[in-house]
Formats: sequence, structure tokens, C-alpha cells
Amino acid sequence: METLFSVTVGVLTACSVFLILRGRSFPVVVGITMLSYAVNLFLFSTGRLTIDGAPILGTNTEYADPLPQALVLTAIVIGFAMTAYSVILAVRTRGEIGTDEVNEQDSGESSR
Amino acid sequence: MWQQHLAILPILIPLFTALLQLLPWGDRPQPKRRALGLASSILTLVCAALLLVHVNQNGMLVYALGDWSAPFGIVLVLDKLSTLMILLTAVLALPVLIYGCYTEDNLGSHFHALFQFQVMGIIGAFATGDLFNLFVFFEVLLISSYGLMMHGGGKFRVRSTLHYVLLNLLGSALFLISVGTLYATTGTLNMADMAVKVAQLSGDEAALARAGGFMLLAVFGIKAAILPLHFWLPQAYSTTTGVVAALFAIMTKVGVYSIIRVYTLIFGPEANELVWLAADWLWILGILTLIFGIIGMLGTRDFRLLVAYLVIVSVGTLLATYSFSSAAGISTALFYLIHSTVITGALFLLADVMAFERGKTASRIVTGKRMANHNTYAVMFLIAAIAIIGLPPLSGFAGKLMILQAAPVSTSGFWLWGTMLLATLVMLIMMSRTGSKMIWHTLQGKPNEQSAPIGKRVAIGMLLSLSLILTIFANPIRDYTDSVADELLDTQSYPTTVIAPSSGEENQYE
Amino acid sequence: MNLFYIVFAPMIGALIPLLLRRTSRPVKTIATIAIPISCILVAWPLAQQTLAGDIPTAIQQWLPNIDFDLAFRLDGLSLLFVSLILGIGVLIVLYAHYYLSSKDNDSRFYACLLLFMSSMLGIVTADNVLLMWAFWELTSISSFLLIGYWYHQSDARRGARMALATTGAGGLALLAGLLIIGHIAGSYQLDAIFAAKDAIQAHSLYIPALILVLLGAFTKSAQFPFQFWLPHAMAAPTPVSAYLHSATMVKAGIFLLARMHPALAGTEFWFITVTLIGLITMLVGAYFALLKHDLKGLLAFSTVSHLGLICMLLGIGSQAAVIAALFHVINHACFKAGLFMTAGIIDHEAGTRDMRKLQGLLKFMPITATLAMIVTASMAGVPPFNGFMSKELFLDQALNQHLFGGLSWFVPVLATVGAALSVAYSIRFIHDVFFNGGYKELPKQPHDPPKMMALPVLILSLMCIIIGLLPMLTVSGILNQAVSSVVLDNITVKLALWHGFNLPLLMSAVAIVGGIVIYSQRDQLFTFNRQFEGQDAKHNFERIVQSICDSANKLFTYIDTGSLQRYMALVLISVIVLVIPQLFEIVTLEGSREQLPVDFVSIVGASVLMVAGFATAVLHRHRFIMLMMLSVVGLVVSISFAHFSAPDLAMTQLVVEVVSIILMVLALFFMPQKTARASTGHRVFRDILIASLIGGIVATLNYGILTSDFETISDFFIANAKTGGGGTNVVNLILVDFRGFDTLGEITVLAIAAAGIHKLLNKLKPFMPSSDIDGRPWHRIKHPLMLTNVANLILPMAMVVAVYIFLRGHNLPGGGFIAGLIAASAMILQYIANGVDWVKERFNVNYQSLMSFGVMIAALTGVGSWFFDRPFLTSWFTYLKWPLVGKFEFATALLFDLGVFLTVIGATMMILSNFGKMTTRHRPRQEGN
Amino acid sequence: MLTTVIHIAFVLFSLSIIMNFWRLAKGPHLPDRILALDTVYINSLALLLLLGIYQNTQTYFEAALLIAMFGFVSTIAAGKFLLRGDLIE
Amino acid sequence: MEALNQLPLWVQWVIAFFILIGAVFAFIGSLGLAILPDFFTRLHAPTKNTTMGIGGTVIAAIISTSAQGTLTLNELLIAIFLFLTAPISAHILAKAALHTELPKFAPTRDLRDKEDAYQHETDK
Amino acid sequence: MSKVFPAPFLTLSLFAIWLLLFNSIAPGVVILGLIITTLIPLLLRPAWPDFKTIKKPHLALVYLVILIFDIIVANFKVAALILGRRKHLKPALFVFPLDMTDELPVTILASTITLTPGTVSCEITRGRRGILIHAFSDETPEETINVIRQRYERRLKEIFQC
Repeated sequence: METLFSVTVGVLTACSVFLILRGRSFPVVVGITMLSYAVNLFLFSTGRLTIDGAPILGTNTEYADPLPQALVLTAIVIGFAMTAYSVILAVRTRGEIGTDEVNEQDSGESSR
Repeated sequence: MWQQHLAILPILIPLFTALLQLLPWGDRPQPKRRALGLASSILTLVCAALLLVHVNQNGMLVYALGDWSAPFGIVLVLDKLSTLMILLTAVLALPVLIYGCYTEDNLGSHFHALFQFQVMGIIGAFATGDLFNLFVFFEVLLISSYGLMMHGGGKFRVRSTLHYVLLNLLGSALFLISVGTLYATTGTLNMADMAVKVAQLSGDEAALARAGGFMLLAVFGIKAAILPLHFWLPQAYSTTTGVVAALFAIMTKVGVYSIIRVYTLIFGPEANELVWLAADWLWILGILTLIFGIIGMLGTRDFRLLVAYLVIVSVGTLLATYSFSSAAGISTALFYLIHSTVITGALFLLADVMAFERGKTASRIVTGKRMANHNTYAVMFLIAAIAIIGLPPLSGFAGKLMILQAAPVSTSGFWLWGTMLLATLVMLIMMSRTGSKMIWHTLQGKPNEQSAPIGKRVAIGMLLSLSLILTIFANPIRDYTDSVADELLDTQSYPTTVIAPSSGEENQYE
Repeated sequence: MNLFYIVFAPMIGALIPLLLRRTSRPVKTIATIAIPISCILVAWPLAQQTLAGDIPTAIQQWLPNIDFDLAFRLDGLSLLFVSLILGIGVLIVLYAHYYLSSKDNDSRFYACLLLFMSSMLGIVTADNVLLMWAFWELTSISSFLLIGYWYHQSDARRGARMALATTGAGGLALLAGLLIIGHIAGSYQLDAIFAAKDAIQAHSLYIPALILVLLGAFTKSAQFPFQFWLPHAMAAPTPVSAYLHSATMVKAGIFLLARMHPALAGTEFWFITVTLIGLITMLVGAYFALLKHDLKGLLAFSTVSHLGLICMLLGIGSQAAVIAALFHVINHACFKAGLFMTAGIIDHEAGTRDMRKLQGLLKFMPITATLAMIVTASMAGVPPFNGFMSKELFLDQALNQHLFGGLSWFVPVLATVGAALSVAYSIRFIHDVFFNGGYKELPKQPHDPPKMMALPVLILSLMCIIIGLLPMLTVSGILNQAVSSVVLDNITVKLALWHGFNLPLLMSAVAIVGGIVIYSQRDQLFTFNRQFEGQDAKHNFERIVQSICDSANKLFTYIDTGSLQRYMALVLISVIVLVIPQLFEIVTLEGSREQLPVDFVSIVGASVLMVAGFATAVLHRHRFIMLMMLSVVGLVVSISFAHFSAPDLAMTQLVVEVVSIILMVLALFFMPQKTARASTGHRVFRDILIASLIGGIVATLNYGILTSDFETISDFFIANAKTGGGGTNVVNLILVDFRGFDTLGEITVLAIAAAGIHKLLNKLKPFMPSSDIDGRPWHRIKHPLMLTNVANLILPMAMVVAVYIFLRGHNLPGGGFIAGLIAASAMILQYIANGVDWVKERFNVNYQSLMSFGVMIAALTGVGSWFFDRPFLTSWFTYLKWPLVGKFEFATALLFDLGVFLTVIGATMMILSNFGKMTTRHRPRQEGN
Repeated sequence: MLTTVIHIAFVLFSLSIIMNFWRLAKGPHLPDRILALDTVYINSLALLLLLGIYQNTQTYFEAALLIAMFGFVSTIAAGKFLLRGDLIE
Repeated sequence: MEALNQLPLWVQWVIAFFILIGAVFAFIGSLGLAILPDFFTRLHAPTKNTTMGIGGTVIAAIISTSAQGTLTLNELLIAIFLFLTAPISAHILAKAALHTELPKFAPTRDLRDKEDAYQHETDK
Repeated sequence: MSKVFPAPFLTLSLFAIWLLLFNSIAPGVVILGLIITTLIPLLLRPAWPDFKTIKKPHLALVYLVILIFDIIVANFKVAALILGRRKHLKPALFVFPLDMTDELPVTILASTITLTPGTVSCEITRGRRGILIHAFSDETPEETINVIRQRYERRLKEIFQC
């Protein structure tokens, strides 16, 4: 399971990194969002994987590490705030500049 | 006990102010908001100063939030370094806010709230002793900086904000990965505890922790604008409004602070297999950053951009100096940090107000009309230039001398000498060029009629006079930074102070 | 203490003319001139001590940490220079009073001049080399301001900048040199450095240090090859030139050589470098002086030449040579100041300084001509003026040095050539201006200046004569002490006008004759030189700086393309470079931890997740589909959270994902739906490479982590949750209690984001498509009936669920955050189903205030614990027993959670409603259903 | 016996999700994809319930409840996007 | 799992039955989504069969928990919410499909009157 | 009374949901539930449209039972169609002319149509006077319309008295 988990996280990260390297704001924002999913999984897994051990006292004998869960929760919320901001910033950029390309048009790379 | 609570006041005051600023304040809210903001900034400043005095007298202050002592709860650890940085923030924030209160805050909504949030985030980042909490405060200060960067709107601003935001979002993701890795290897989040645990690591676990530590370096590198990660800075700082850029003068320093904190405490002298993890890299990158800043200064044709590169130069200087890992290096780096923060802040404001009074030519380094308050700006420019270049008699030269003396007489020391002196020369040439073009070489005819409110000039004057204070009291300040460095390098007693339950007893309400 | 007065009185006094801005010029002049005079008065008793062989010192600690103290001394050398600076300074101020026109800003001039004076005084009296350096740089700055005084002239600006750059660069080299010396000597105090002479000269860093110090001296004194800046400093008003070129600025370099002489001189390297450079400079300067048509240009190059002479003497370094050098310093100051003032008078009265235009002025300006002839004769080294004596000494020293071995003969020969050239340009100065035929038409009708303006020149020319005639009476005392302090030995100087017939006298004679010959043949020299014209140092300098700037700029446009992808790639590459070496060091990645078995569902889930992630990346140009793939990713992630025992996370992730998707779909409306392929193949390849490396790193780290055991602080939370926090849901307890501060920060972030977004949307004019991707117009019904009804039904139910989730958070999965999001989602559903107007009519809630109150409640809960003498955010709980209800728990954490709840609702609604209502006014209303 | 049945059910639901995902990826039209997404949600919900039975725990209940309540919101949003472009107006 | 295996055999059977019902119907529904020819026909499959699929599982869940002693009905809520929301999703999707004029399976009889025929928004 | 309980059925169902959520009838839960389920409708009152209220609750129960039965039938039917041969598929699009116009009943009817055998309501047309239905099976539209009218619409009209 550990192998599967880490491979999944890796693949997810790689895909989001690829998106982040695109030249338009929307895919980049989606990439960032997906990266935050991947990162949340990663952060979550630093407490190691446990099945059927929700850290609720009295329900189990073995508990999963609750601390990473709390951290991930915070990270999710912050990630949400950031996603929201960047999405709307992308819209604003589109509204103001008329294109959603992240770079100026005459600057080499994106327009090639 | 109330003195104990002093530890958190510099965070809470801006927080509550910001929250109050979010409420509607009737039909003409602006005067009330300004009064509120200024009052709060002054209060923060007072608290920060009291805190510094307190810590200096009674030693490190450990404030266990929620009464959960380290390493289990989050603690604020106010050692000399933290209090120094907090005071610096407060000191910078007040004049910047005064400047902002003169019409700057009308350019868009929520200026005052975001400003206070920003201050809160910065101070929080300086105060916290917990790695994840540091992340949270990084996010607080980042998101408010995103908001502030958009202040005033405009095409260029939008694009550079977009770059800034996206790049920092990537940085935040990397931050989480590294925090995760470090937690997974050490099982703790408290930095002091982590320092203890890191020292016990060996073999493959140590390698994992190293990987995490290095990733963290990249994260802080983005904030501090180290060489390959700095590209956001010139764009961002030069397009945003002056007041925001001036406040941002401390933002790169948050990155620098984090580097100093983490790579001295956690991966510092006691870290066994991870000893001085980042020093070599910081050395090379610091020098490269410095060189890059030099080239950047040479290549720029805009005053603001020039100042932005000055920030980069100062970051390079700081990190290269820090990387000597000696008490003298750290101490001088801190002195220089104080100086460069204040002066770049003043320069950003100056560039802004000059751009305003110059009208069409704005901050481009070209011949333009005379400004309405030409002579005042000329004097201010001269003072700021002398200070930032590091010419006597203002604070810059003291800082520079200190750094040069602290550099070891060795190959690396000579590299630093060479690049720093070269940087000084380039600054000299570029600042004289800028001043000559913008202030001396004016068009004939009537000066521009737009005149900035006097408050703005007062604010800049306040910051510049700080440079004078820094010069006059250079020695006591240096003494203080020396003690900061000593405390910082004493990485053995730091954890014992932090982790030992400060309040003694357990939570006892039942 | 008096020494402080001497140095700092002019510095502080610089404010006086500025304060007297509105008064008349005489007042300002008197006030200004009073300052150096007062300094002289203060210096007088000190000077007596010095002359008696004492060294008065003053010290005030400033930066003991870096051995930087305000330490001053007034030894012989200092006294010599102090007298020159102050004495000539007084004359200069007097002269400037008449020289400046009424349009010039005299306050600024005087202020800068005083500042400059102060920094010069500082250099020569500093007892600490770092302090000396500080004043050294101050002279650069203040001379910059003086040279650029007429800043509306391009020449002045450029000259000033060039001077600053050159001397500034030299100053930095000097600093490095001084730091090395100080490092070797262990102190920056002069005496300590002198004492460490042997250590310094034996040190491996001696040569670099010496070179650096010499660089400083040579740039300041305009020695070859740094002589280029000095003539361009002529753009300054003449009083400034007179001051800079006679007693100050350029003499600072000489002073430095003399000052460091005890510590650095005596080695072969010193001798060869300094002597040779001095010699070359002398010749080059003299040659160019002859060629200049501008009076001030001539004088400037003659300064260069004379400085070369002095420099050479210091290079030779023998006792007699030092005497000659310092004596010439005095002499040069006298005649050069006089000459510049004369040139200024001519310029002032005749309106030009071009020698090709001036001639036969003797008739109109007899007094000026007389004085000019005296000082020029002194410069040319004609007896009986003082210049003659120092030149004799110089020639003597040139003859007596044997340091170049068999080639030593060339020194006296070249010295004689230099002297001859000096005679030639001196003749030119006099002959071209005052004689050389009749009067030509000039911009102004020339006449003698006001008497007071000529007074300084008169004084100086008198000095030339008196020193020449009575050297033992006038200067020997000061020279004694000055030379003593250079050679660190008590010596007595013997000076006499007449030395008898000897070789130097013959050489002088040869020089004078040669000078006349050269002058008569000058036209050929001019012709010869014409081919090099257009080689203006100023332009060269500007061009070099400009081209450096341009290439830097070009380099930058190449490096910094403003391309976000490049920045991102650089960040990622940095991570790769930093982290991969660490991963290489891992021997066995797989740890000892027992691994979980793999089951079919997990494989399916993982595959779906991976494929969906992959599809999101691949389909990035089809944005809507990409979003759907993203929501699958989000869903599977939340299911995996649930599967791996994190119900709280699963819930949060689910609701957040729904809200994020709504947000993105909202945003998509304003975005292009589909974009063309934009990247080239090799860029895609590069990106894939980076992506896979990063993915690989993360996966490796993750695998390493997952398979290894560790000790964590979490057990504490599980152990203390019930007793310390009063709940059973440990995750929630960590959030609201153990690490409540994180949560406070987190909701603050949310609030800031909402405020920031509000700000973003404020002035936004969105781009709104009127048809969908296929060009089809939009559906005409805004709010479908069924949706409206069901949404209305769901709202109260969702609220009940939200309350339920909120209340149980402490003990079971849930909590304020999730509850807030549930409530917010239900509200968003209202917005979607019923529209902004509908909601606004019914709920007039100020989300912003709600959000603010939310955070405030949370924070105030924290503050509340202060009243129980506990740190911020300390929680408190108790079990209450009420009739009917039974036993239940009350915890302050619940109040905190309430704050979270309200914040989340407020912030989320603020974001979405603001975003949503952007379009409301722009779209047609619904018709029928 | 029950274990076997639950395992079979797991496999069936998993296969369902795979088929849905296939439809989601294939399209051919946007409504198809949205429908597939909606079904993925519902099947995941079922999977969660099944996990709950399997592990004999109540901890999955809330997550499932939330999917039931809000899974459709995404669908609605997507559908409304197709209809009107703008979700909130 | 052990707790479930302790239950009386008939209860286990019942639970197994409902789980199987749910799983099979869900599977068929998804299968329908995958193999049916056009959007409208595909729409039928999940909207109906998933209800049954969820219904079965929910009942199984209720029995399995209730059989251990305490009556637990809260899973019922899931079914209620799903029954409330599923038709809306289907409705909106069908609307969208009509709006975007998706191609229909060939044998489909379009019996709409002219006035029912879909009208696009024209005023823009 | 109507001020405290603006929508009694809503309050009741919310209370039911509350109890189901807590899965308990402990006094604390009940009291808290009463308070909250009273408060929520009051708070949300402005958002609660003037729905027709249920006049004959017992008929509503009958309707529910019929509905559940039909859902089960529908499942089997559709399953058969999915697994069966393609040529049995004879979809149709047709309009069911409504007899009532009130919002809530129409919504319920439309939902019912979607949940019951072989039909999905696609659109409410003609200014709420018809429901566009997509049918799956090979039955004639008239037949289906008739079933819907008899089985559901009639009952709904009775329940809501319209």
C-alpha cells in the first residue's frame, strides 16, 4: 500500500507541476490546486498510513497520528483561500489585460 | 503575568485593528480608519519596544499558547533576534502607514485592514517557535501582500501580482512538503525540539531530513529572493505602490530571518550529520545574488527598479555574510539588515513621491520637470543614497565596515570583499546617475504643480532619520546584535529554555 | 577636544549659510569665513604644541566594536595640511564672494564648501585609518556636490559623476587595503600600524594591500592612469577648482602616501611603483598641460604634473626626498591656488578662458598680470620664488637616487624634461594671455577685478615670494615636524635659496632654456596632437558606463524574460538540484516499518486518481473537462482520507472541493474555454522532465517516510485530549485547543483572502462571453424552477446538518470549519438557484462584518483566558448538569469554534457572492418558466 | 460469508467507478461527462458506506452524508454553466 | 469485521443480500452509463439504478449497525438527501443536453410540439 | 402560533432530521433539537417561499409508499433495458401537459417522473404548463402520460388541494 500511495502522490505532483509550467493562468491555477491536493496527501502521510484508526477516543485501540491530520486541515483551508484568490486574480487579469496568458505577449517563450 | 502577555500583543494588536477595519464605519470611514490604524501602529511599536527591553533584561520569553508547553503546543519564542525583528517591523510600519494615510489609502478598498494583517503576519512569523505555525504566518503575510500588491490596480500591477502570487503558491506547497518531511523524520514541529531531534538522526533518516531541509531552503529562498528564485521581486516591487513596496522592504527579510533561524537552530552547529546544512550553498548563492543585483542595477532604467535591485543586493550581502556561520558574521548581518530595511523602505517611498510629483516621466531615470518640492527631495535623495551606498557618515558605511571586518581573511572573505566593494561602486555610479538625471538635469520652465502632501515627506524624513539614529547608536546596536548572535549560536541552551515547561504545572482546570 | 572643533565646526557650520538663506551675500560670506578663521584660532595653541614636538590628540569612542573611534591627532604632517586647508580655505571663501554671480545659490555653495573643508580636515587629522577613510569618502561626496554645483550644465554633471566614480572606486580600494593592513596590525590606530611596519611588510598580503592603498591614493591624486577625471572637474566654479587642486582633494592622495609612508614605504615595490607612476604622471601631465587651450585645463594638467612630481619624491622616500615633497606641497598650494584664482579673474572679467582668444590683456589688467606672473614664475621654478627651491630639491633627489641600478640615469633626465615642459606651459600661460600681440574682441570688455577679489591672489603671491626668500623663517618649523612625522625621526630641515653652483642648478637652467624652446615650437606640438583629438575622457567614461549599462540591460532582457514559466522552472530546478544529492545518499530507502497490504479498491482508487491527474494535465487546453478531472481527483483524495482514518479531513476536503469547483466554474465563464497549443515540443519535453523529477523526488521522500518508523509528539495529544481538552475527537482538539493558534491564523488567512478578493473584484470589468463555446446563445431561463424549489428545501436541512456537525466536532468528526462550509455551500446553492437579487432581498447580511466578528470571537475567546491568568487561547471546559437535559459539556473551545464557523461562512459568502454578483446587472432577466 | 460478499461488492463498485471514469474521459459530450462525474460521486458514496459496514464504524457516515448533500452541487454548477455560462447571477 | 461475523447467520444473510442488491444495481447503472447509445438514454441508467444501489447499501448499513444492539437510522438521511437531489441533477443535465442539442439515438421519437421546441435566448 | 412555527411541516421534518442525525432521543438532544428546529425556520423565513402546504398528510404517506415501490420497479425495468438488446430501446421525447401550476407540486411531480420507470423529466415548458419527458421504453407516450396523470398527478392534487 505504501508503494502505491507514494507513487500516486508522485504522479499527482508531477502532473500538477506540468500544469504549473503552462503559459496560461487557468491551467496554472488548476495545477496549483491539484498540487495542493498532492501536498495534502503527502503531509497527511507523514503520520504514516493507518486503516480503521480514526483518532476519535473510544472508537479504536490503535489511533492514526492526529497531528498531520490537523495540519492538513489547516493546509486545506489555507489552500482554499489561496486558490480562491488566485482564481479571481486570473479573472481580473483576463478582464484587465484581455488575455489569460501569464506573460507579456512579446516576451519570447509563451508566444512561440 | 501581564508582562508575559506582552509576547503576543504585537500580534494581537494588528489583528484586532485589522478586524475592526473590516467593519463598516459609517459614511465617511476613512478618517476613522486612519486614526485607528495609526493608533494601533503606535501601540504596536510601544509594545515591541517594551518587549525588547523585557527580553533584553530577563532573557528569552517563551509564551505557551493555550498553556500547552513545547513541544506539544505552539509556543511563541521571543529571543533577542525575534524581538529585534519585531521592533524593526513596527518601526518601519509606522512611517509607512503615515505615508499611506495621505491619500494613498484611497486608491482601493481594504488598505488599512490588509496593512494591519500584513504587519501581523510578519510579526507572527518572527515570533513563532513552531515550524508549522511559521507556515501559517507566512501565509498570513503572503495573502495580505497579494491584496496589498493589487492596491491601486492597473495592468502592470495585475500581471506582476499574478506572477508573484503563483510563484509564492508554489513556494507554499514546497514549504508544506518540507515541513512534512521534517515532521516525518523528527516527529515534532517545534523548532527547538526539532533541533534536538535532528541532532540524533543518522544514516538514511538524516539524509531524508537533509532533503527536507534543503527544500525548505528553496522555500525561504523564494521569500528572501536568493538568486535563481528572486525573479518575482524586481517586477513586483517596482510595479506596486510605494507604500506597499516600502512595507515589503521587510518581506524579504522575513525570508532571511527564517533562514537564519532554521539553519542556525535546527541545522546549525549542533546538528551532527546536518551541521551547517545550508552554509555552503548560502555562500555561493549569496555572492551570486549580489553579483546579479549589481548587474541588475546597471541594467535598470527606472528608479523603483533600481531600488528593487538594491533590495536584492542587500539580500545577497546578508546571506553571504551569514554563511560565515560566525558570531561576528551573524551580528553584522543583522546590523546590516536593520539598516537596509529602513533605507530601502525610505527609498521606495521617495521613489513613489518623486514619481508622483514628476508627473509623466514618473520614476524613469530620464530628464523631467522640476518637482514642486524639488529641494526637499534632492536632500532626501542625497541622504538616502549615501546611506544605501554605504558611504560615510550614515548607517550604511558602519554596516559595510562591520561586514568587511567580519569576513574572514580567506578566499571566501576576499570574494565577499570584492563583490561588496564592486556593488558599492556600482551603487555609487548608479545612484549618482539617477540623482543627476532626475534631480539635477531638469527641464527648463515651471516646476510641476502636483505637490504631495507634507505628511508623505514627514514619513520619509522619519525613516531617513532612523538611519542617523542607527549611525549614532551604531555601537550599542552592534552590541545588541552581538548578543543576539551569541544567543543564536548558543543552540544548546535554546531548546532547554523552550522545551522546559515554562509554566511548570499541567493544565489544571477540571 | 579642540581637535574636534577643528574638524566638526565646518561640518556643522555648513548649516549656517543654509539657515541664513534669506539674508544678503555679505552676511553669508562673513558667517562662512568666520568658521575657518575660528578654526585657525582654535588650532593656533595646538599648533604650538605640535611645533614643539608634541602630538596633540583627541579621542571619542564611537564604534569600538570595529575599532572605529573618533580619534584625531595633530602631528606635523597634519598641521601642515591643516594650515593649508584652512588658510587657503579662507581665501577661497573671500574670492568666491566676488566670483559667484547673483543668480547662483551661494548658500548651497558655502555649505558644500564647508562640508568639503571639514572632510579634508578630517582626513588629515584622523588618527584612525578607518576614520580617515570615512572622511576620504566624504570628500568624494562633497566634491561631487561642488563640481556639480552648476548642475544645469551637462559638463558639470558629467564631470562630477566621473570624479565621484573614480575617486569613489579608489576609495573602496583604499578601504580594502586599509582593512588588510588593520587586520595585519591588529588595530586601525596609526601608531599601532606604524609599529607593525615589519609585520606588514613581511606579510603575504602586503603587496595586495599596498596596491589597494596606492589605487586609492592615485585615483584621488589623479596619477596616471587615473588622471582623466581631474581636468573635467574644471566644470566646477573656479573657487572650487582652486581649492580642490591646490590645497585639498588631490592633495589627499599625496597626504595618504605620506601618511602611510612609515608603514608601507621602504620596499622595492613601493619605490618602483610610486616613483615610476609619479614620473610618468609628471611627464604626461606636463605634456597635456602644454596642449590645452583652456586656461583651467592647462592648470589642471599642470596640477597633475606637479602631483606626479610630489608622488615621485615620496616614492624615492629618502629623508631629503620627503622634505622636498612636503615643501613642494606647500609651494604648489600657494602658486596653484593663485593661478586658478587668476584664471578665474580672467574668465570673470574677459568672459572666456580660451587662450586662442585671449591676448594682450596686460594693458587692461595690469595688476592681475603682475600677480599672475609672480605665481607663474613660482610654478615654473624660476628663482627666487618658492617653486624654484622645491624644484631644486627635487632635481637633486632625482640625481641622488640609485634605486633603478644601472638605469637610474633616466630619472634625472626625464625629470629635467618634465621641468622644461613645466617652464613651457608656464610661459604659455603668461605669454598667450597677457602678451602675444594686441587686444582681440572678447565677450566682455576686460578690466581689473575689484580689489578685494584680487586680494587673495595678492596674498598668495606674497607667500610665494616670502617663502622663497625666507624659507627658514616661514616654513622650516612646520616642515621639521611634518617630515618627522613621515620618517618617524626627529630631523631638522635646512632650506636655502642658494645652494651654490651644482648639477641641479644646471638642470634648472637647462629646463628653463628647454622650456623656452619647447614653447616656441609649440605649434608643431599642436599639429601633432590634433590627430588625437576627439578622445575626450568624459565622453569615453560616459560611453563606457553607458555601454556597461546597456549590456547589463541586454543581459537582463535575456535572463529575465518576464516569463513566469521560467521563474517557476527555476524554482523547481533549484529544488531538484538541492534535494537530489541528498536522496542519492540514502542507502536503503525502504524502512523497517510494517507495510499495509494492498487491496483491490485501493488499486482502483489509486489508478483513478493517477489517471484523473494525468488527464487534468493532458487536457489542460479543454478547460471544462480539466475541471471535471480535477474534481475527480479531489473526490478520490477525500475518499482516501476517509479510508486512511481521517474522517475530518475527508469531510473538509469534500466540501472545500465542491466550493473550489464552483469557484473555478464561475471563473471559467470569464476565461477562454479552449486554447490553442502554445508550447513547442522541446519545451513540453523540458516541462515533462522537470515534472517527473519533482514527482520522483516527492514519491521517493514519501516512500522513505512511509516505510520508516518514527517517534512523534502525537501520543501526547491522544493521551491528553480527554483530560486536558475535554473532547474525544483528537484532530478537532488539536485544531481548537492544542494548536488553536494555527487555526486562528488559518481563519485570518481566510478573512484576508476574502477582503483581498473583494478588493480584486472592486474595479473589475469582466470579459463576458455572450455565447457558449460553440457560439450558441445562452439558455433563456436563469433559475430553473425545480432547482429553485429543491434548493429552498435543502437550505434549512443543510443548516440543521451544519449545526449538528458544529456541535459534535469536539467529540466526533466535524467542527466549526466544516459546519461553516456546509452552511456556506447551502447558501451558495441559493445564489445559484435563485440569483443574487433574490438572496439579497431576503438576507441582508453584511458578510464582511460577519467574517470580522467571527475572527474576533475566536480571538477574544483566546484573550479571555488572560483574566484567569493564563496564556492566550487557554481553553477551559466543564460538565454541567441541568434538569431534563442531563449532563453536558461546555468548553470555551466551542466558542472558539463558533468564531471559526462564522468566519468561514462570512468569508466564503463574501468571496462567492461578490464574484457572482459581478455579472448580475449585465445580463437580461429571466422570462417565464 | 459476509466478508466475501462485501469484497464482491467492493469489486463491483470499483468496476462501476472505472466505467464511470471511462465515460468521463471519453465523453463524447460535456453533459455525458458531467453525468459520469455525478455517478462517480454516488458510487464513491456507496463505497464509503460499504467501508463503514466493513469496518463496522460510524466514522464514514458524515462524509457520505456530505456527498449526498453536496455532490449534486457540482453537477448543478456544471449544468448551469452549460446552460447560462454564469452560475450566480 | 469480527463484530459482523458474530451476528446471527440470518442477519448476515440479509445484510449480504442488500449489499449485493446495491452493488449489482449500481454496477448495472454504471454499465448503462458506459454502454448506452446516447446521452438521454444514458441519463436513465444512473438516475434510477444508483438510487437502488445506494438504497440497498444504506439498508444493509442500517441493519448491520442496528443488529449490534442500538437502533441506528441515520444512514437513512443519506438516502433521503440523495432522493431529493438526484432528480435535480438529472433534470438540469437533461436541460443542458437539450440546450446544447446533443445528437439523439436514431430511433428516438421526437414528439414535441412546435411551441415546446427548445428556444434559445435571443435578446443579446 | 404561525409566528413561532411559520412552516410546521418544515419544523417537523427538520426535527426528524435532527433526531436521525443524532440517532438518539436523549432529552438533551430533543430539547436542543426543538430549540434549533424552531429557530432555523424563523431565521430562514424570508427565504422560505409561500409553498402550498400539505393538506392531507395521510395521502402523502400513501404517495411515498407508491413512489418507493415504483422506484424499485423502475430499477428492475431499467436494468433489464440496459442488459437487454439495443433494439428494444425506443426512446421518445414528449410533453406531459400539466393540470396544476403550483411550484411545489410541479417540482415533486417532475422529480417523481425522473425517479419512476422509464421516464426523465427534461424541462418544464409552456410557462409551467407542461413537462417535457424523455421516455426510455417502447410504450406509447399516451400510455405513459396516462399513468403519470392517474398515479401521481391526481394524488398530488389531492394532497395539496389544488
